[in-house]
Amino acid sequence: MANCFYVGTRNGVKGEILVIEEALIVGVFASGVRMSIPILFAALGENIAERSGVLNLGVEGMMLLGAFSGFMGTYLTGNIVVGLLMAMGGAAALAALMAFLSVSIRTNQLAAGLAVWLLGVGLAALLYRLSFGVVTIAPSIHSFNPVEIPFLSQIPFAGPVLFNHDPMIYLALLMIPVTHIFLFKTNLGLKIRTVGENPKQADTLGVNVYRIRYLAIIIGGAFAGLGGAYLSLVITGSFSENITGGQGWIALAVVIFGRWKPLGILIGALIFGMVNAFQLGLQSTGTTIPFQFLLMLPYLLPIAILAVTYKRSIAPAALAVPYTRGER
Amino acid sequence: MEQSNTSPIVLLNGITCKFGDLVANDNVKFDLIKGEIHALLGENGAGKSTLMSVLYGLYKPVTGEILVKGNRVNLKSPLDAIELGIAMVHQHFLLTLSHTVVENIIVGLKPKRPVFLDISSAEDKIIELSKKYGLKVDPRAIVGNLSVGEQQRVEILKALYRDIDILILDEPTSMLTPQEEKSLFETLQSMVAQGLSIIFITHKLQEVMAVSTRVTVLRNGKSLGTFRTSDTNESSLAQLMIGRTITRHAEHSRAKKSGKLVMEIKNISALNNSKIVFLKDLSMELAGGEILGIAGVDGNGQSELAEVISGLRKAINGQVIMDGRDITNQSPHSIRENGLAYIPEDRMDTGLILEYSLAENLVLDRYSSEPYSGRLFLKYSDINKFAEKIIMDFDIRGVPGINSPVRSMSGGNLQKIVLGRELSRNPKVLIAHNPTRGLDIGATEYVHKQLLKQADNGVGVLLISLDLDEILEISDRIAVLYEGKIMGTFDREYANIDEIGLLMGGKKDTVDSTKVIEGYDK
Amino acid sequence: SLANPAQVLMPSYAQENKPLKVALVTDALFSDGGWGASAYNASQVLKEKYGLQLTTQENIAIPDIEPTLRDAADAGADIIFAHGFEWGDPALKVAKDYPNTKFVVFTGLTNSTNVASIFPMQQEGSFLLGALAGLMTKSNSLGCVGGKAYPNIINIFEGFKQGAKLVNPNVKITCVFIDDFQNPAKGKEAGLSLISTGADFLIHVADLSGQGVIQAAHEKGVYALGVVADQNKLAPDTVLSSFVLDIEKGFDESIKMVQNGNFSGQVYKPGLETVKGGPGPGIVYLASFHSLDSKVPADVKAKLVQLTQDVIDKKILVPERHEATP
Amino acid sequence: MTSLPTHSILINKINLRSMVPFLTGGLAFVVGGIILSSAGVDPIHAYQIMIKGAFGSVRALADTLVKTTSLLILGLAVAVAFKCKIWNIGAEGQLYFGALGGLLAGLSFIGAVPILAPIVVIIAGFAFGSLFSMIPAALKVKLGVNEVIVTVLLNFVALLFISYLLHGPLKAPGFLSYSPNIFPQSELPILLSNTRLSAGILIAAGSAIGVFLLMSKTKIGFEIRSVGANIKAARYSGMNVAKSILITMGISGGLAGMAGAILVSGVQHRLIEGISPGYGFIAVIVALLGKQNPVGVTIVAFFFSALLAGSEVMYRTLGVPVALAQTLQALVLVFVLIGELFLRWHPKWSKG
Ligand SMILES: Nc1ncnc2c1ncn2[C@@H]1O[C@H](COP(=O)(O)OP(=O)(O)OP(=O)(O)O)[C@@H](O)[C@H]1O
Ligand SMILES: Nc1ncnc2c1ncn2[C@@H]1O[C@H](COP(=O)(O)OP(=O)(O)OP(=O)(O)O)[C@@H](O)[C@H]1O
Ligand SMILES: [Mg+2]
Ligand SMILES: [Mg+2]
Repeated sequence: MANCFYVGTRNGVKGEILVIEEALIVGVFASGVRMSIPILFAALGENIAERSGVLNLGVEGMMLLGAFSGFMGTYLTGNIVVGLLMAMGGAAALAALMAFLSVSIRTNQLAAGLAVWLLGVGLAALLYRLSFGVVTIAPSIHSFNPVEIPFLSQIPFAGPVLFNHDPMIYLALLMIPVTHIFLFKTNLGLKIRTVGENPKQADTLGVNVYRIRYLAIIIGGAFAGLGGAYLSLVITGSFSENITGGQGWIALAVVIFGRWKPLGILIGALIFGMVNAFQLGLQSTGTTIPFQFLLMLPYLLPIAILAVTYKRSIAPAALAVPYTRGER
Repeated sequence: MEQSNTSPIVLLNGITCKFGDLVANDNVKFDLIKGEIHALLGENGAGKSTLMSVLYGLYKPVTGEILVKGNRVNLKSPLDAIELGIAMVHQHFLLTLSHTVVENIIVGLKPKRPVFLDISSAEDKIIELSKKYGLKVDPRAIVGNLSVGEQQRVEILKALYRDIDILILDEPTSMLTPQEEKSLFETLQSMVAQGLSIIFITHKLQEVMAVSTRVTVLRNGKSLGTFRTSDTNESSLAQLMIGRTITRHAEHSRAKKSGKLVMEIKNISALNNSKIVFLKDLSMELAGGEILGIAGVDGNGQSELAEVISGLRKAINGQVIMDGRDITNQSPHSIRENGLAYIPEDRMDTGLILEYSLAENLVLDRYSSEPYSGRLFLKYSDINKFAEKIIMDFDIRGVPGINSPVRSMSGGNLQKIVLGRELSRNPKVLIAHNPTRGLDIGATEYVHKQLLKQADNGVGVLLISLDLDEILEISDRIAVLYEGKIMGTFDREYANIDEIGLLMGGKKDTVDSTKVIEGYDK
Repeated sequence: SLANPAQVLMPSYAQENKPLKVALVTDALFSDGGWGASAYNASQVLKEKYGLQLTTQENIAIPDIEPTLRDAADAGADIIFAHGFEWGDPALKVAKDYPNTKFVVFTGLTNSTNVASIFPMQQEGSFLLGALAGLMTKSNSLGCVGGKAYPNIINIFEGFKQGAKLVNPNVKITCVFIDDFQNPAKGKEAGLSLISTGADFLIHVADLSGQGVIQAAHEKGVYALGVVADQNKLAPDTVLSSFVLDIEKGFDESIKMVQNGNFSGQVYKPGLETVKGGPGPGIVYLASFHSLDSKVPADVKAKLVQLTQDVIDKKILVPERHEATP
Repeated sequence: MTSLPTHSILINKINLRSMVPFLTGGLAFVVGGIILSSAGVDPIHAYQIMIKGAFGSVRALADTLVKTTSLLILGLAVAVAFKCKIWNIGAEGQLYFGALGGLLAGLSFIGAVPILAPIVVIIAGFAFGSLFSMIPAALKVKLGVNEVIVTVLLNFVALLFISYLLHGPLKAPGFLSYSPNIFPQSELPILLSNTRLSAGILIAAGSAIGVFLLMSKTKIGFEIRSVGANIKAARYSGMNVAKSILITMGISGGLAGMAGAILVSGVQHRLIEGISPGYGFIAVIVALLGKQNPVGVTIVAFFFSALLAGSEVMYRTLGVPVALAQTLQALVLVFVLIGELFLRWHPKWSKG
C-alpha cells in the first residue's frame, strides 16, 4: 500500500505501530459522505419548516415513514423513482398532519412534533408488518449503482470520496444551492422567511400565513421522506423498523448547528457523517478504546463545536410560536 | 358638524365591533374625502385602531357596512384591502428586522416575475419613491440597523409601493424627534398633493391642529362627530376626547434645589447588543431633589445608559457611583438594594410579567425579603395586603379578578403598577425611561405628578424620554444624548427647543456655547 | 428432585390429549430475519406438528419482561419459551409463583425446578466458520460486526478467532460493534469500513443490522458468513455459509419432555451437530454452501468435516470464554 | 374594590372544557378499531382486553401504577423545566444517570443499612441526574447554547456510557451484561405482594405535591416561574436568572434521575440496558398535555400509563404486532391534541 500513517503505539506496547492504509482513509471519507446524506436531506427540509416558524420534532417519524413508503413503492413497481416519489408523499402526508396540529389547531409544536414522531414510527412498522408478515429473509429491492463521474472520479483521494457514489448523493448536494436559492432568491422563499420572522407583518401584507406554513412543513416532510428513502432504497435496499436509528433527531440538531443556512447545514451533516465513519474506521483498525466511547463521538463533537462557536442565536423570531390573526 | 358635498372615497357606516363582551366600536360612522388628511382622535382604548383594522380587513365588524370608492365591499383579509388601494402603517411597526428594506417592502406583492425575486427593479422603484416623497432610506440596509425614524419611512414606503390611494397611519409620531416629526408632516402634505387620502390616528391635539383637514373624535368606542379642523380648537377637542375639562398642570415652579449628589457617572463606556461600543466615555452627575431630563433621538444610547446604571448591562470602562458607593457592574439586585428605582422603557416587555397577578407583579423586586416571605415560603397574606395598599395609594383601576393576569389591564393602569412598585421602594435615585409612552393625557399627568413628588422628597430623578415636551415640562436640567455621548447640558431656563433639536441631531458647533453648561452647578 | 410417580407412569398430557398451551415471548422482533424470525418459524412448525395452542409476543421492552411472563403464565401456558438471555432471572422469579408452568430460556443460564435453559454452544459453530474463512482468505484479514458487545456475541467471535487462527496463524481478525441490532445502514457502513482495511470475510452477529453487513460484502465482492439462521438467501453469491441454530430441535425436545412428564430444570448446553436433525443432542450445525459449493476446495471441505468431528468428540475444545481477547 | 388579587396558583380550574381532550382521545379508539379490524382483530374484544389489562385486576392496576411512577416523576421533571422555558428533552439520559447513581448507592455499604438504604439510593439518583443536567444548564447559562439540541444529543451519550459500564467496569461476574444486584436492603419495599408496585409510587405522589408547593408557594418557585414567564422582567427586577436556570435544571434532572433510581431500587434491582423504554420522551408529552401543572401531569401520567399497559397486554394477548399498539398510542395522542381545537373554537362553552 502506498501510504502509511504512523498513528501511535497500540495497546501501550512499544514499537507496535498501528498503520492506517490509504484505502481505509478513502473509505472513511466516502462513508462519511454517505452517512451524512440522510441527515442532510432531512435537515434541509426541516430548515424550510423552521424558516416558516414551525419547529417540527417529528422528523424521525417522517423519515421512517418515508423509508417505508419509498421501499414499498419500489418493491411494488420495481421502479426506484416511483419509490422516491412515494417516500416524499408518505412523509409529506405525515407532515400535513403536523401542519394541521400546529398551524390550524395551534397546539404546542413540541407536543405535535412528538405525536407525529410516534405516529410515524408506529405506522411505518405496522404497515410493513401488515404488508409482509413475519419473514426470515427481509424482502429487498435492487438499488442504485454508483455513478462514477468521468474524469472527476479519477482524481486521487477526492475522486473516490466525492465522485463515485449513487445518484442520490449528487441530488442531495444539488439541494444545497437549490434550497438556498429557494429561500433567499424566490418570492415564495421571502414569504416563508417573513412568516417565520414576523407573521403579523406577512398577514397584513396579504400573505396567507397558514397556507405558507402548511406548504413549508409539507416541503420539509418531503425532504425528510427522501432522507428516509436514502436509507431503505439506496444504502440497504430493504426496510427495517428502526432503519433511521435516531438520524431525525440529529437532523434537528444540524439545523440549529447550521444556523438555519443550507451551507451551514451541509457542514453540520458532514461532521456527523464523518465522525461516525471515523469511529467505525477506528474500530476497524482494532483500537482498544471501548467502542461506546467512539460511538459517543458523533454526539459529543457537535456539542463541543457549539460550545466553542455559539454566538447569539439567530433563530427565526417566530419559531415555535403559533400564529393567530388578531392576537397581539 | 360638517357635511361635505364631495362623495367620500371611504365610508364606514354603523360599524360595531366587539371583543367578547367589550364593545370596541359602537355604531361608528366615518368618512374620508379624497385628498384630505383626516385625523382620528381619541384616548387610549377609544377604539381608533380597531376601527381602522376593520377598514384594513383585519377584524370583521358585527354590523355595519364599508364603502370604498362608492362600492360596498366585503373585506375578508388585508389582501382585499390592499387590492382596493388601502394601506396601513401600524402603531407597532410590522417589519422583519433581520431582512433588508427591499425585502420588507416587496414581500407579499403580486410578483412580476413568477418565481424569482426581482430585487434590482424593486430597488429602483424604492429609490424613485424616496425621491418623490422625500423619504430617504437605503434599500439594501438591514432594517434592524435603522433608526426608528428610518423604520417608519420603510413602513410608509411599504404602503406607497403598493400604488395606494388611501393610507392609514396609526400614531405615527410617538417615537420621532421634532425634526423627524416635521419632515413626516411635510411628506404627508406632499402625498396629499399627489392625490392620496390619509387617515391619521393620534391622541395628540397639536398634531391634529398641525396636519389635519378634518378630525373625527372617538370616545369609548362611539364617534362624537367629525369637524373641519379650522373650525375647532385644541381645548374643545380635548374636552370632547376626554369628556371633561383638563387642567393641564401649570409649569411647576420649584426652586432649584441643590441637594447633595446622589449619583455620579464617570467616563462610562458600554457595548450595545451588537457588541459595538455605544456609550462612549459618558459622564454626568445627578443631585438629590432634581429632575435631570435626557433628551435624544431613539437609539442614541438611552437604553444602554439606563441598563448600565441598573446593572443590566456591563460597563467596559468607567464608574457609576450611587449615594457614595461604587455600584459599577454590580448585580441589578444589589444596585436596587442600594437605592435605585427604575421605570423601564417597556412596561409590557420588561416592567411586568403579564401572566402574573397584580400582587405578584408588585413584589417582583422584594418577594424574597420580609415580610413578603419567610426562609422558604412566600407569605401571600402579606403580599396581598401590600397590593391592597398600592392599589389605594396609586389609584389603580380595572384590576381583574383574583389570580387573574394583569394582561388585560389598560396601559395607564399597567404603568401605575410599575410606579407603585418602584416608588414604594423609597429610592435615592429614580430612572424613568419613557414613563408616559402610549399613555393618555390623564395618565401622563398622573405620572408627571408622581415624578415631581419624588423630586420634592429629595430623590434624584433621571428622566430619559423621547418626548421633548415632557422633558421641557418637568426637568430641572436637560442633557442631550447623541451617539452615546452627552452633547450638552442646559439649565431649564436657558433651554431652547431649536438648540436642543440641533444637538439631538449631533450638530454641536452651531449652538451658542455660552448657554451650554457642562456638569452640575453646585 | 423426586418426580411424582403417578406422572411418570401416566404423563398427564398424553393421557388427556388436549392441546398443549405454549407461549413464545421475546424482546427481539420476529421480522429481524434471524434470531427472532428463527424462533418464530420454529414455533410455527411445532404448532403444526403437535397441534399446539400457541401465542407469540415480540419486541417486549426490558422492563416489561416480568409482567409479560406473568401474563403468559396467568393465561395458562404449559410451556413458556423465553427467547433471549435477558429472560433468565425474571423467569426464575416468576416461576416460583407458577409451579405448574414450565419455563424454557433460550440462551439463558438459569434453572430451577420448573425453569430450564438451553444454552447452545454457538462458539462451536463460529469456530467452524472461522476455520472456513481462515482457510480461504486471501488477504489474511477477517472482520466481525457485532450488534452489541454482549458476552454471548463476544463468545461467538472468540470461537471464530480460534477456528481461524488454528488453521491460519497469520490471520488478523478485527471486530466492530455498532450498538444497534436493527439498523442495516449502520451495519453496511461498518462492513464497508472493515473491507477497506482489507478484510475479505465478514461475519456478523447483528440481526437486522447484519443484513447491511452482508450487503456491504455483496457490493465489494467479498464473502459474508451468517449466524443463527442460514442466511444464504439474503445474497446467494456472497453468503458462503452460516452456522445455524436448530431452535426447532431445542424447542421440540422441551415439548417432548413436558409431554412425557420428565421435564427437568437444567441448563442444557447442546453443541455442534454434523447436519440438521443429526442424531446427537447438538443443535448447532453448518449450513451448506448452496450455489457457492464449487468455490470451496475439496480439501477445505474435508478439513471442516474433520474439525466438526473433533469438536463433537471433544478433541478440540472451544471454550465458553467470557472476555474478549485483543 | 371588588376583588382582591392574590397569587396565581398552578392549578387551572378543572371544568367541563378540560374533558374535551378525553372525549376526542376516545375518537382515536374508533380509528384504532378500524385498523384493528383490518389486521383481522375484533376491536371490541381487543379493547376489552386493553381495559382489563390496565385496570382489570390488582396486578394489572399495579402494573399501570408502576408505569405511572416513572411517567409522573419524569413528567414533573420536564414540566418544572418547561415552567422556566427550558426545553429539557434530555430526561431519558438524566434517568439513566440517576439509575447509575441509585445503583452505586445500592451496591455500596451504605446501601446495606436498612430503612435508610433506599432513601440513600433515591437521593443518589437525584444527585446523579441533577449533576448530568448541569452540562446543558451550564452551556446555556455560560455560553448561551440552545438546550434542546444539547439535551437531545446527551441522551445518546448517556445510553452509550451506561452501555460501556454494563459491559465493562459494572458488569456482574458471569455471563450477562447486567450490573450486579443491589443489596436487598436497598430495595424499595413492595406495597402489594405478587406485584411490582413498590413504594416508588408514594415517592411519585410526594414529588407531585412537592413540585406543587415548590412552584406555587416558595421563593424559588416564584423565581423559576418569573424567569419562564418573562426573563427580561425577572432580570430587571433583580432576580438571578442564571442561578434560577441552574436550580431549575438541577431539580428537573434530579427528578428524572430519581425516576431512574426508582426503576433500579423498586423494579429491576439492578441496572440493565433498556431499563427505560423511552419514558423520558413520553414524559415531554405528559408534561405538555398536563399543562405543566402537577395535577394535570398526574392525571395525564396515569391515563397514559393505563394506555401503555393496556395496549401492551392487548398485543401480548392477541399476538398482534407491537407496532399496532404503538400506532394506537400515537393516535390517542394526536386526537387529544386535536381536542384542543374545540377548546379554542368554542370559547363560550362554560364560564371559566
Ligand atoms: N385584540 C383584542 N382583543 C380584545 N380586546 C381588544 C383587542 N384589541 C382592542 N381591544 C379592546 O378594544 C378597545 C379599543 O381598542 P383600540 O386598540 O381600538 O383602542 P385605541 O383607540 O386604538 O387605543 P390606543 O390609543 O391605545 O391605541 C379597547 O378597550 C381594548 O381593550
Ligand atoms: N388582545 C387583547 N386582549 C385584551 N385587551 C387588549 C388586547 N389588546 C389590547 N387590549 C387593550 O386595549 C387597550 C389599548 O390597547 P393598546 O394596544 O393600544 O395598548 P396601549 O395601552 O396603548 O399600550 P401601547 O400602545 O403602549 O402598547 C388596553 O386597555 C389593552 O389592555
Ligand atoms: Mg391603537
Ligand atoms: Mg396606544
